Amino acid sequence: MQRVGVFVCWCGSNIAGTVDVQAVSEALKNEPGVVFSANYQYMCSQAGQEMIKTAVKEHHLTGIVVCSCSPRMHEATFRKTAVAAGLNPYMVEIANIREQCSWVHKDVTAGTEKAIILGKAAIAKVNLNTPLTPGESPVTKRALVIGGGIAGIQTALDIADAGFPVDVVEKQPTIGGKMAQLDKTFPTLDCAACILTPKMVDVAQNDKIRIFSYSEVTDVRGFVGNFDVTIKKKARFVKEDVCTGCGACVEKCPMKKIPNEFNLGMDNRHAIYIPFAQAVPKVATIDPDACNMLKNGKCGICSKVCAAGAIDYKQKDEIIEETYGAIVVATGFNPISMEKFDEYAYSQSKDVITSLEFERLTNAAGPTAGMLVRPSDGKHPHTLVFVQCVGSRCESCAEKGKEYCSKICCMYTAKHAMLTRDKYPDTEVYVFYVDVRTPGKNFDEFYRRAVEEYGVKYVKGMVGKIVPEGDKLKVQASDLIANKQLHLDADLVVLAAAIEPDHSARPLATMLTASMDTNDFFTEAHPKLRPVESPTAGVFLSGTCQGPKDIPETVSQAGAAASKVIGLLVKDKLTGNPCVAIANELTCNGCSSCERVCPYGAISYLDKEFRMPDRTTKIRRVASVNPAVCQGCGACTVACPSGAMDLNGFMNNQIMAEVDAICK
Amino acid sequence: MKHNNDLREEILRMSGVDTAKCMKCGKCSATCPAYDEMEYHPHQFVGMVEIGEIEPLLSSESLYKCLSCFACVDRCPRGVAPAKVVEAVRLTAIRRQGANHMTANDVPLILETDTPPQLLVSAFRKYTK
Amino acid sequence: MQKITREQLIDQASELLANGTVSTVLGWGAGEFGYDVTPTLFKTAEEMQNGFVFNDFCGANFSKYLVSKTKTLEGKLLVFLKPCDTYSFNQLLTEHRFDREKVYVVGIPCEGMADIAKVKEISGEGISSIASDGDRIVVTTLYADAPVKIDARNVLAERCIHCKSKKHVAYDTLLGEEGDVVASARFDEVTRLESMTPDERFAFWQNELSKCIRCNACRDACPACTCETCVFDNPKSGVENKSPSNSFEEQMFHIIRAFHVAGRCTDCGECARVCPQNIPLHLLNRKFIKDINTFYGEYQAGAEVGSRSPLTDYTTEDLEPSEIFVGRNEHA
Amino acid sequence: MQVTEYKPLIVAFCCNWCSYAGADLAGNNRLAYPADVKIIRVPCSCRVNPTFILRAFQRGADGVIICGCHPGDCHYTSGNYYTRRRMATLFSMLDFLGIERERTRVEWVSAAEGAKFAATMNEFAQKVAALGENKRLEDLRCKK
Repeated sequence: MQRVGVFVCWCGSNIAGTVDVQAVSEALKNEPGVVFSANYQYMCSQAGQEMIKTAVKEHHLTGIVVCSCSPRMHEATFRKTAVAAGLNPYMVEIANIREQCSWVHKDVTAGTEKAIILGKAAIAKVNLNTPLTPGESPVTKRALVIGGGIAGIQTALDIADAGFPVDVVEKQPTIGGKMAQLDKTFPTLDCAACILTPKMVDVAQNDKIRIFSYSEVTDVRGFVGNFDVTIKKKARFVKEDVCTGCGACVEKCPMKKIPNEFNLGMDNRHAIYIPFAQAVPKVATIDPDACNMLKNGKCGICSKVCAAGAIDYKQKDEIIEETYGAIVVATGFNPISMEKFDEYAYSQSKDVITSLEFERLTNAAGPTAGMLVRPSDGKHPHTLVFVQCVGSRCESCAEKGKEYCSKICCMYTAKHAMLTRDKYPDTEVYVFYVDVRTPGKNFDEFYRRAVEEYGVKYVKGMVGKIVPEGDKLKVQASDLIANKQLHLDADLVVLAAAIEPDHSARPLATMLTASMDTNDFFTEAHPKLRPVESPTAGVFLSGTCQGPKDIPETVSQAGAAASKVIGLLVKDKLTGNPCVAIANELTCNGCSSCERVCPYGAISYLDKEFRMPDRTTKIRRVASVNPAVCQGCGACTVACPSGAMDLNGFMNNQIMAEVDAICK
Repeated sequence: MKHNNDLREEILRMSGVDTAKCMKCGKCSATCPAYDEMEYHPHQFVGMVEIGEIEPLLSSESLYKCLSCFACVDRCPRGVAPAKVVEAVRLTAIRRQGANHMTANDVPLILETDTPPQLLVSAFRKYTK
Repeated sequence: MQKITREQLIDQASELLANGTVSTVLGWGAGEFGYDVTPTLFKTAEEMQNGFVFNDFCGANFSKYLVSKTKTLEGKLLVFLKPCDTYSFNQLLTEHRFDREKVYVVGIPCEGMADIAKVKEISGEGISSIASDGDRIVVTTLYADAPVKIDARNVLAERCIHCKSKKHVAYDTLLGEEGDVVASARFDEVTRLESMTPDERFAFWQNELSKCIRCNACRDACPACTCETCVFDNPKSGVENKSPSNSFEEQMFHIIRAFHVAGRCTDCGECARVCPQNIPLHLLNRKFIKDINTFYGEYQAGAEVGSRSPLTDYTTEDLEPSEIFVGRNEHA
Repeated sequence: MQVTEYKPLIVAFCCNWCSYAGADLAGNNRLAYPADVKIIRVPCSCRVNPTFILRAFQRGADGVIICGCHPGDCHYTSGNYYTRRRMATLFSMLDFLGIERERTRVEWVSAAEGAKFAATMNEFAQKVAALGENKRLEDLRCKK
């Protein structure tokens, strides 16, 4: 039996004005377990807390009930008092007789009556309280960054800078991501390679950072502080530590008609390839689907020309298992497919291209060495039409577009238009827009410069259809301001395709038990106050995996994610919340209902041997809760048909005791 | 400024279109093959119905220039369906005149082997109700 | 009335026993009377010849027995499952209640089982023998001079009249022809109750539940009630009660029982079949099934292994609890 | 106001993060509601087991209301979605048994909605008071 002390607070006149505190403490004196009951002007004051401590000592109290303000206000205070008096902090219950009684009721009789009932409920609960100790778990001081684009790079550099080891997993043969494909960057027009490649080199040279390129995360287990991650390092058939990146193999490879992914298929690469000159790691990779040697054992030229002896046709996928304290998701984005937008003739004409293809077309390291020419005939285009919002803000066409604004298109289209006019003053450049959205430092000024200084023709209206005719593209569009339908003969059309999260994000979210929205963007723990954390503890978000972002925004979020990771990794131990679910192995059926409703993936199952009364043993599947992952919502307790799942601090019998006390 | 709220409500109900969804991109008008024939263009139908300015539409020849090809319905990124708005305004005009311009019996008389069936269907849709 | 014969089942089982595929057969055995067929374990073909029964009273759903039997038996257990039983079988697999590898399922077609209460209504009490003869059931009683012949279709169990599926959703061997999921009017009675006034409904259930003697047969026969320890037997659950001490505890039992199996109940009808008081308990389960289908889309528990029960699932667009009565056809 | 009006007993389960805070806010703003309403704090509305509700009725409650965060705002991301399904099916079942619908309710109250909390409690208490004493849940088995 508990020895309970009841402490009724007057809160000056806040409570005492409507509740007869003397009557309350008198009435509660005779409740089961109560050995001491008193009231005082300000329970939360120094003197009030001393009174509690003294009573605990003098009356050997094992539980405390404070009838006072909301537990949201002073539960923490009184828990500290309990600890100071030598009690477990979870042996304290609060009866909220201020916010939920004296302040909302005017009648003293009714208020007093209710306060007594609320006190009884708290006493009934505290009688069933047990001391709780928060679990502690160690923190592995290493972080994993999934994705090696600018988001992943920046996060990794910042974490490494604080002295923690970081592994970066990138599924392509090189880090760099989408930014490596870009030409210039708005609004300052510095070249992407000039600002990105030094960072890539920093990553490569940082002794705290390991790069797993051409690799994928295949399994994640564990929880915050201790994620056990399996990484598959795909065979690239080149020894990474031996290859010097000289490129002799690439030059001699006879298979040279493989569409080059890095240039979005606008030119070809060899079966053995280095994606681009500044690739990190600068190591060749053999495409197993294209290489003759790997397909049918004939060729082997690359092996012969490699002075370093780096080629290894027998290389196998490598499985790496590592433990991490924190995981940062930086899986990035892709432009959506334009195949389904029949009206824009993307599949019919080579001269209808996406903006990312335009980037490669104008990039000095691109397929045309930066010469802006038509992909179809290599001729210089005179009339260019840029179409914005292709697939963005598309509500009716879920099967081909996206409902959201892709955010970056307005600015890069202004950039493309401006650069075209700058380099080729003989061109006519039209931009068809729905709205021009340019919030951001120096962004609107940039867009206005395109119009005012460079003579880009911005037309308010959408393009309705594009029909290839001869060597022209017949563009039919609206000019809503002039209230005219325009018919243009264009040489090149550039579509500002909506962007979507990378397809690897969805399976990764499942592995991480991190939640996603309907568009497959990762959800943040709080949209305003915790924007770089996922609801799953220890998983952080960086870059466009969380939503469309431009480079400055991505870099700032990457830094923010890094600082959250650092904040976690500096801790030696994590202290949990002891109010977590607990499974009773004896009554658990192992039916998985609880696992299905757990938002955190905190429940797993194990086959456990039980000794039966007849001395036989029986192996049963039973649930086990990871207290470091459980957040204590209690969804599992109701899903459990056998009542085997319960929640510390809010046990079934405690809540029912409260119900009984209130309804008695 | 809402001119004729009752009529507006009726047209919205008849067409089943939510004009508030329109983001004023003009893709409907950009895609319209009858654009140059029309005094008021598809996006204007949506916009004018939205603000209740419907009388000018009712008296405009544009009503009968719409081919009901539904290209605008197909292309609209917001699912607004301008052709259905045009259709509803047209219906309103026809109802006011109190008669159908075409009955099923008229169809065989104008039926020619090389008439595209789609034309007949859309003409029938346009001039009946 | 059954198209499949006792001999066919014995042959199939004997073969599997002989070739070592299975070590034991879970089948129907004779009870005290011809109609109270009892689940029985058979180890040999001979035992089956002597004790195995297959007739129009073999309603028992064996899937639940697999939970305990597979834990103790050596080798594989052969079990005969009717189409409706296979749904329970799958549901139990979904809940990891037994090891699929330890079971060999012989799917058998079912033409519907007879309800002994309905038979007795025609024949009267004192049945001394009962046998199937084609489409008829021949009953001899102590009090009648001549055997009574009853058309088996007239005494079909309620759950069989509203059979939801002739299709086996799980089996290793199938005897006879595979059937289909059939359109049934199983929710009609629920709909009829829904269309009553609350007062009428209250009176209906007051009448029905007042018959309950808390024998727990409904729970004990239910294939969804396989808890290691039932909350009603567990002093720590807070709702423990072996026998009701007041009227409220009685309905609490039935509401909690139905809620515990909601989303997992395959509508096999065992609860109503075994109720000695003939309380239409299946209506409570069907009400949950009907609501789940209406609110969250069609769901048949056990149709496939691993499916997620609608009550452990959600969509962000779900109906609000305040909206469930909107547009319901009834007297308010 | 009727003098003989029945004083009902109402149990309100409030989730710690939104509705309990909403109730506190009602207090801070001194928004009155009947003292018949007694609040039990739970971490999340999904902690409310149907058994608790039946237990409350068994012990003499006249109405039970469950308050949680608005859908989409759950502190635990999805708890209240489960609540929504569980309570919808439970309430429909109680109605099926002939129990008065107005005795049970789910309301989403955010931490900012003190006024909504008070208004909801006033309205709910009024409805339950009009129904009078909870007899049906106790009487279901006893044939008259």
